[in-house]
Amino acid sequence: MNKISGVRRVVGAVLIKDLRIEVRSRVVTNQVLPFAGLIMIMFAFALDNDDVLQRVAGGLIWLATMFSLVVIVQRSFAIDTSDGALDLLRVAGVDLSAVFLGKAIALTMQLLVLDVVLVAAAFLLYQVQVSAVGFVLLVTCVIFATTGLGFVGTLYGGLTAGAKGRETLLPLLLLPVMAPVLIAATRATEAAFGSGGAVTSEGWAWVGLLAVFAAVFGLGGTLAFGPLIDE
Amino acid sequence: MDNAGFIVASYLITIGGISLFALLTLLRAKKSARLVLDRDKTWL
Amino acid sequence: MSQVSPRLAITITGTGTRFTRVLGVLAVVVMTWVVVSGLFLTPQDVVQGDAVRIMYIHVPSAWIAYIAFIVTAVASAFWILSKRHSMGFDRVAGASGEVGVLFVAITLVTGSLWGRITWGEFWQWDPRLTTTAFLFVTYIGYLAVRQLEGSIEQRARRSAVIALLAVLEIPLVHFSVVFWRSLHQKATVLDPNGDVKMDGLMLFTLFSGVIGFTLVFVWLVVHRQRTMLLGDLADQQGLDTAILARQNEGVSD
Amino acid sequence: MTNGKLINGKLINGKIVDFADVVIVYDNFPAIAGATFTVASGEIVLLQGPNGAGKTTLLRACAGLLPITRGTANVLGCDLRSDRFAVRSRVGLLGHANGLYQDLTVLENMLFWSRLVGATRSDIDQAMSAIGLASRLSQTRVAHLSAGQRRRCALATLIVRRAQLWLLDEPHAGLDAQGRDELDRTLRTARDSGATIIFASHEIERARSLATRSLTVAGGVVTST
Repeated sequence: MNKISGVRRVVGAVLIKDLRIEVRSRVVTNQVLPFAGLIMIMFAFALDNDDVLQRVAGGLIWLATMFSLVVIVQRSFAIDTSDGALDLLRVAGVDLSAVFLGKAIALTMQLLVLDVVLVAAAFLLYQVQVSAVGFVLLVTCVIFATTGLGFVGTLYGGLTAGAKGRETLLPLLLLPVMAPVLIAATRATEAAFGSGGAVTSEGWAWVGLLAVFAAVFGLGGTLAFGPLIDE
Repeated sequence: MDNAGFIVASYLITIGGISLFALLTLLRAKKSARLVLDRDKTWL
Repeated sequence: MSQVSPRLAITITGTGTRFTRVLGVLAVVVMTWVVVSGLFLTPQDVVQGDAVRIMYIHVPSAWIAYIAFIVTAVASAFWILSKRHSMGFDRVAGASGEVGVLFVAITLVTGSLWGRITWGEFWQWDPRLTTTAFLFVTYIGYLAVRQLEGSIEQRARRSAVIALLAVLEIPLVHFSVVFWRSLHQKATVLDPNGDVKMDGLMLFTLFSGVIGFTLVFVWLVVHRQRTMLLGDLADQQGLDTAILARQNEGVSD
Repeated sequence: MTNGKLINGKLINGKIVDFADVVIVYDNFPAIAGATFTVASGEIVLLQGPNGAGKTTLLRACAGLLPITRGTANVLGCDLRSDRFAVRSRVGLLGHANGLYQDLTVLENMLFWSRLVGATRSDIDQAMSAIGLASRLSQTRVAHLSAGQRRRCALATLIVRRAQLWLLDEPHAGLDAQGRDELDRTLRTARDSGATIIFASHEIERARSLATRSLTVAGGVVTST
């Protein structure tokens, strides 16, 4: 009982700390969002065809999310390592699983904001359309996908935090691991948009896969984060 | 043999890759073995 | 303890033993047979023609690649679960991971050469190929994690966790890729491993390939694992001198 | 684990830190090359020595942050070789870095660290006044503080923790004369209420007057006791 309330306290403290710092520093809103938006616009230049853009909109949203994720994760751990706070977290003897959960939830919430903007950009720039059922599918897909990405990003971000060559090591480790999310979230989003004649009902199976992914890495991360970041 | 080029190339790459790995491992072993006492080499 | 100074007691002996020499000779003999039989003795396949000859090395190398990653995962699990955290498990995991990456690379190269002959293309987004490619990248990441700075124990802990996560990841990747392809486009191409009617010699050669590659795998892992131990020990040998040098820093000040 | 039993938070054999021939290797460099020393309960021990002598590594090792390569190390009755994690919640470490979040205010930082260890708001107020951190600063972001104010803030987070063993790396650095007086007073108070203190300092004069004993560290070895 005592342990659970202790864990909840640490999760809450870390979550509030991370979110408050993000709100204050506005790095996500002032830098990552424009970066993600820029990716969407650049794709429009590169593909240069409205029909193609409508078809691939789902994939572009998730590619932009994942590239931004790498940036946000690195930033999230730079906050903790820049003034030695991560060391003090270890010495404080707090449960590192709770730190993992707190940071992962904070990361997921930032990704949710990012995805709302990216989906809006897809509506504006790529002229995609969505039905009411499709909208429900889309929202569910975004929630599960960002949760999975939040877990996996926090886990690998912790591993590479403070390591030499982390700027290149993090994407090397993270991008292949995120492949199932890219495939599943893209298909589900396409089903929601009805891109290329995809049917909405096809999307739900993909959401199931996203849920499995989030569960696997939520559990794996909770267990593995402590051993991974400790010296 | 049809497509002899592709077939022979695949055999060469396989044998070559394995041999290269084996060679590098042995060379590295020789180098470190100079520095280590025989009694530490548990397999001897 | 003998009176001989440590320096004199060193004789240059590598990682070979009688066991590995026998293993090595056996591996060379079997592999030579596989090459000769695969290239010259076995008949053409009715459908695939001479292209089927790549199968004798492609299929065993894919098989060994998967075995290697299973060995890595099992050894990593043993490292985590064992009370003493014996470093032997970590070295076997690392050695097997390296050899596995080598064999996945071979699998991908021979597979795409075979694909070039049967499909006319080096690459198809077929589930099995795609999963194998992800396997390749994932384990390159695993090897990169082993290179991170830190103590031997830290290396073992980090890489064991990553190896186990990778094992969880493989079915997820495979399932999503299979599901992706089955929904969108059916692979209409010739399956390189299917459509082969095997006669006795072909089957025997394929079987020899599996045996030969397994022998090669064991030989490589044993040697690589011992080389890692030598490397760690050599670092420790340097450590004694380094400790003395470090202590003398204080004296000179 | 049997090396010292805790009764009312104190070790009965009195040895808070017991290092014997400790070697600590990081990236093949022996930062600590065979250190032997003990610290008894209630001592204030000064570690002195040139830069790069190994003082910081020694303090971090006592906090259970570094794996011990050789030798035996015991802190607060915990064997660091078999389990260096158990000791962590009972020591307080102040390193070169302050461990503060630049974009949070002083109070938010304090609340974050105290929430982690389950301290209360009144603990925070007490700690801030003990170290002379003006309460008007509590709404100021750490990024806008001077180096000395940051140091005080970091010390305040440490006081809140009520650690049994305090490990301080250059605690005087960046503080003005008044701040140093307040720090010394705080450390003496902490000692009087049962804490043991090990600190590294270049301010030899001041440090000697504070310390009950001093150790010299050089070349990764504790050379004089």
